[in-house]
Amino acid sequence: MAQFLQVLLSGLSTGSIYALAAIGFTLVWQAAQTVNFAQGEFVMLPAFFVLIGVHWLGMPLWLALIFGLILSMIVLGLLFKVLIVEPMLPNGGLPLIIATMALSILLKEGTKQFYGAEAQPYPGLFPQATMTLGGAVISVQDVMNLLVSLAIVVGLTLFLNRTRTGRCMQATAQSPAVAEILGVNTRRMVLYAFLINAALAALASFLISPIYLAKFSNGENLGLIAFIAAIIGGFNQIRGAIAGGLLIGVLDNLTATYITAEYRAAIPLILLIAVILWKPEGLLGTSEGRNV
Amino acid sequence: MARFRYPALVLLGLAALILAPRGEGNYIIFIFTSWLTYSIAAMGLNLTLGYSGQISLAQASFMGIGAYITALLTLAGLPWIVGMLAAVAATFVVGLALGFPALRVKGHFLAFVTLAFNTLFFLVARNEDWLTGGNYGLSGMPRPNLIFASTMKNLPFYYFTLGVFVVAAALMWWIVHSPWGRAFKGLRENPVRAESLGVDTTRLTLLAFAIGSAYGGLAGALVSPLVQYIDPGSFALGISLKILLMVVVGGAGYFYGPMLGAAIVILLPEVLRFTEGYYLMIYATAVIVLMVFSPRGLMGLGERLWHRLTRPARQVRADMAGGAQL
Amino acid sequence: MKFKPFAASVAVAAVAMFAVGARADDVVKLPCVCELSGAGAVSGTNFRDGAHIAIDEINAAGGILGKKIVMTDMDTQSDPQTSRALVQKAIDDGAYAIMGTVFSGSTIVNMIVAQQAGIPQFTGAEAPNITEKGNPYVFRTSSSAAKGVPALTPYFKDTLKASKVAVAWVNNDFGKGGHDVFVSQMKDAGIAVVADVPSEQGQADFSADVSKIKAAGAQAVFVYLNEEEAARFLKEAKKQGLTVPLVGEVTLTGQKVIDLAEGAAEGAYAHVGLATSAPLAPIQDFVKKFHDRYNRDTDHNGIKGYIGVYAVKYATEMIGKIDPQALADKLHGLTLDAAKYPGMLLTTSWDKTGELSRESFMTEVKDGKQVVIGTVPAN
Amino acid sequence: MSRPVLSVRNITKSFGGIKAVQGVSFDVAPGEVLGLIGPNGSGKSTLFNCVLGQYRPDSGEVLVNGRKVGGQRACDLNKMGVGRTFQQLSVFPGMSVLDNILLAGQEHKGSMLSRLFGPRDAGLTGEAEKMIEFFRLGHLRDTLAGALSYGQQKLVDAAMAFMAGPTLVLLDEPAGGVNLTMLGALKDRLIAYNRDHGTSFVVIEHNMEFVMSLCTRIIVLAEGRIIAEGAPEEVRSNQMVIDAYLGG
Repeated sequence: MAQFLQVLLSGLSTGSIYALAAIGFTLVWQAAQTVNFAQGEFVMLPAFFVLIGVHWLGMPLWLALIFGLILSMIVLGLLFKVLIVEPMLPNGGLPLIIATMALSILLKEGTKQFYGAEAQPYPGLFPQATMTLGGAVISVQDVMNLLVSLAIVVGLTLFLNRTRTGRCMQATAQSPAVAEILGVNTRRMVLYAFLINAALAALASFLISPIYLAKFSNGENLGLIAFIAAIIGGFNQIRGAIAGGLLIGVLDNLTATYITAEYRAAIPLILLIAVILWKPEGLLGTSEGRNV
Repeated sequence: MARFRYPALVLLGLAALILAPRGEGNYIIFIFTSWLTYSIAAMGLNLTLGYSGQISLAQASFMGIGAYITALLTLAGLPWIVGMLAAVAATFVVGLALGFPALRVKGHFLAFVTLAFNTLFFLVARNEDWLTGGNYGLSGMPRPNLIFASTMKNLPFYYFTLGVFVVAAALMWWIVHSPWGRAFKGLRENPVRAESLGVDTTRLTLLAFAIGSAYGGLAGALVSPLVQYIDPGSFALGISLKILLMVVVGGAGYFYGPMLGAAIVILLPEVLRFTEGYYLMIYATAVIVLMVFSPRGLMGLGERLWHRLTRPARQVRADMAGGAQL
Repeated sequence: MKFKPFAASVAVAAVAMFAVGARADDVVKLPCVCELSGAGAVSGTNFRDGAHIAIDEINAAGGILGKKIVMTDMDTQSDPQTSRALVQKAIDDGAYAIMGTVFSGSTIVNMIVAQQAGIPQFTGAEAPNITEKGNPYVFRTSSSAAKGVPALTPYFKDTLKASKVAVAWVNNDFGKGGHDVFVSQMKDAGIAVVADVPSEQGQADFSADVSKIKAAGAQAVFVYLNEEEAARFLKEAKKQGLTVPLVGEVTLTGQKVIDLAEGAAEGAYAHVGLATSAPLAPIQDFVKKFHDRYNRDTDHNGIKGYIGVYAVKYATEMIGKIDPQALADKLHGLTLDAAKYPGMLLTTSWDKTGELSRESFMTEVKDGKQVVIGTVPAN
Repeated sequence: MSRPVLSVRNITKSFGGIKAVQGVSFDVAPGEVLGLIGPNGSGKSTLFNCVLGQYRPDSGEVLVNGRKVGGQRACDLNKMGVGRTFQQLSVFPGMSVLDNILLAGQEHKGSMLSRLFGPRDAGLTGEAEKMIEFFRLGHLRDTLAGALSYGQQKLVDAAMAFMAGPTLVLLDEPAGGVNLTMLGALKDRLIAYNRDHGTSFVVIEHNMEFVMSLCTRIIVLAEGRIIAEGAPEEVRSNQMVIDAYLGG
């Protein structure tokens, strides 16, 4: 039982970070029908911005985090939209998929060239203390990861549902043409989606890098898991993405503990195929936003 | 004269392929052989993606299935041709099965299903070491022994691969220029309309996957004796993305697109080698720029440039026509 | 500013090409085929940089038999098929011997090419099967897992007196190699492996792995993971309060792992064939040289590249001519005494299969440093 | 009288609580051009989709040349001799006009396997060229369909529907969005085709002028029922029809 609780709680903590990456992915998908194959690298890179702030520019950690967040929003939000997505939207889906794949190579190789190929220790945001709960050991970091992620999701949901800007963003996502007629500045709303995605990726990066360690190749796994989480949960739903992320985090650990470690990576994939074939709107998704 | 120009160009290209490795070192010959092999795999994906509009991120896994089958059979002492036929048949059947999701979902969702399939293949190849050798892979596959020559040396193996390539390309040419090719394009352009005109889009979608996958299997059957070592990592998702890149960079839906794309993807690292660690960055940037300016790849770019070169004459006529009306 | 290194490398490449073209006969070509990008980039880059230090030293002292050594760097992108093509290219370009590759999966492929051409190859790979194929041209620059892991058996059996052990390994060719040797060693020693836990390369969450080991009641754990994964494993083990001895081979007590694990590596043990922390003057001199030149610390791969180049120099000067076949013949059964041949750093011998043997160390992490706690004699 | 090409018998179809079509019956004789009109929401589209086998009616049946429709895939229905056009533009934009027309005919030639090994045009070039000429598109034979004007694409769409020699063609708003000049050309060609080949048409259309001059008989639907039926001039003067359209 203690073991079950242990892997469950750890899975929730890791899953909450997957969820952050998955939510950003979902937002960009809704705003611009863009499947971002570089999403993993978007989570890898901000940690390096922080390291640059700390080690090269001599900033204190809090300032470096802000620096990393802003730089992420500029590079991964604004520039990504203006330089890559926008010029390519008229060309249809496939070229954009290819371009984001190329972007992922570019970000990975660029990080390696300019910061180095080795994994870097990354400062944790929370004390390394642990506590015991029903025989399971949980670290403060685990708990805080989960809480921060949930807080971000709740905040984002409130923003999207309760503020004018948030509702305009949702309208834009559902029907850009109608939103345009209603006087919504859709271009700006799409930009917001990209900025929020970049910010979420940065936060995911800050939370996961103390565990994952900062390394140029970190995005390879993360990006894939973000996709899977987003699709399993529901492509058009924020709560779907968080459910998908948590589910994968937990499922991965339970599989490895009780069923098979060799095939632990297979379970999310099989789930992914099953969901796409039998419930493409996702486990929590609603069918009207489905785009098959 | 014009009707002889195309066959003449093809013959010229063939002659170039025959003469290319003359006097070259082993490395260049290996690169050429590798290019031919990947061209076959990319040609298959081009049928699925470029002609029929069904995205697949699993082409490397079909190469893998083909390579493992060929390796196991040739290591068991059977001739290469048997391994190759088994590989093509097996990948045809598996491709047919992978086509079923395409009947339900399209676009990005299909991309993810095929992506998942590729990774599952990797996991099976790695974990089932009683069959596949697991992480250690399989090695020491014999190269095919032809009646007139052994292909143990690199140059004969190049010509052997070239022979297979020419046959595969000719078959593909036949398919895409037959009524099937027209129906595949119809499936890509407007599946609903195609169905209403009597095109059995279900069967066609499955066939697009099956034939495309069989080409992947054929390429795998060549990789096995070429590298004489296969392991799961050689057929991981990254390789599928590489083949996809070949097709799109070359020009999806153009017959010569995948060959051009494979040449770029395989040869560019050689050309850019002097830039050391920067070449992947240069390469990635080039791909992004290409996708912005010519989403139809290099063939599309070439076509546009060709039109621009030949258009001035037409433009003059159009202007004159306008003037006459005024 | 960003593009300065680029411009510089273009210039260097151009000069190098010119130099090679101009005086092809006056130089000894020792191409380095290794992992400069992709998953193996860290190891490959250290291997190459270590080799370059040796080359510059040797060239400054007059080269090999009066000829300068030229090393071309060839990037395999950590891909076996590319590595095979590059070894072919290196041979086509007239390589005297080949340095690399570091990845076992690549070496197992490309060594066939070097074998066919009869060119000696100095690999940094540690998988046991490389020297089990009867290839007379492949030579190790560090001993294989097949030699390293058995050195740990007495430690588990006699020092720790364990009857139940666990093994945590990364499920790729590197990890599988170590795992297989370890499991068969434990079987021979009569020790039960109660938890056999493979993990994925790049895995983030090791809670399942550690909890399984904890639940199985192992008295000691053999950790055979890459550096980042080892660090994550150690952190998780510390978190879950896994207090049994954690024992590794080579990586577990490396400085990189110590830095990454942020204190969680304290008390970990490892057998290290080539420790950058070995308390021996030649090794410490090398580590300092490396740091001074590249402004970063090397791992044991830097030493591998360094001694590989020196092995070529010493053996070639013994045979007195540039002859790949003679070089390979000479190296089999050769022992190079570090006292007489300082470039080897440690006394090193090769057997008939190209397997290497030299003194090795038991190390422990104390106060955030790798400390040698014992020496294992050459075997 | 010969067997009707299309027989709609007592079709009822509802969605949720809304009855879209209620007990509609009619026949289409060989060579007849039937217009199906009615205000928005009158059930035209639902009826159309029942005939095409896209919807399964709650009760009643549809017979094409005496064979029951329902559950077939669109391609099989096409092989039963039913051609159709679409409300939206429905050509293959990246293929030449000739290839569009060839594709429309080739699936009716031989088996799938024989098509692979047979001639590249499935032996249809002559026939296709005749069809292209018939629709006055000869000068555009090798132009990509996507590069044609809207009206020209409508002509290609119609030509494709005829290429397999169907006995019944369903035209879904053929006049929608077509300019006046083109509209005349389209009507002229449709009438000519009907005269030459005796193919039956069922036309759904909003453009009264177009329907009245094209059709030989008209059925008016309102609220899922047939409220009037007859020759164009009869329907035109029927008070119920006028009321239905004016919302009376």
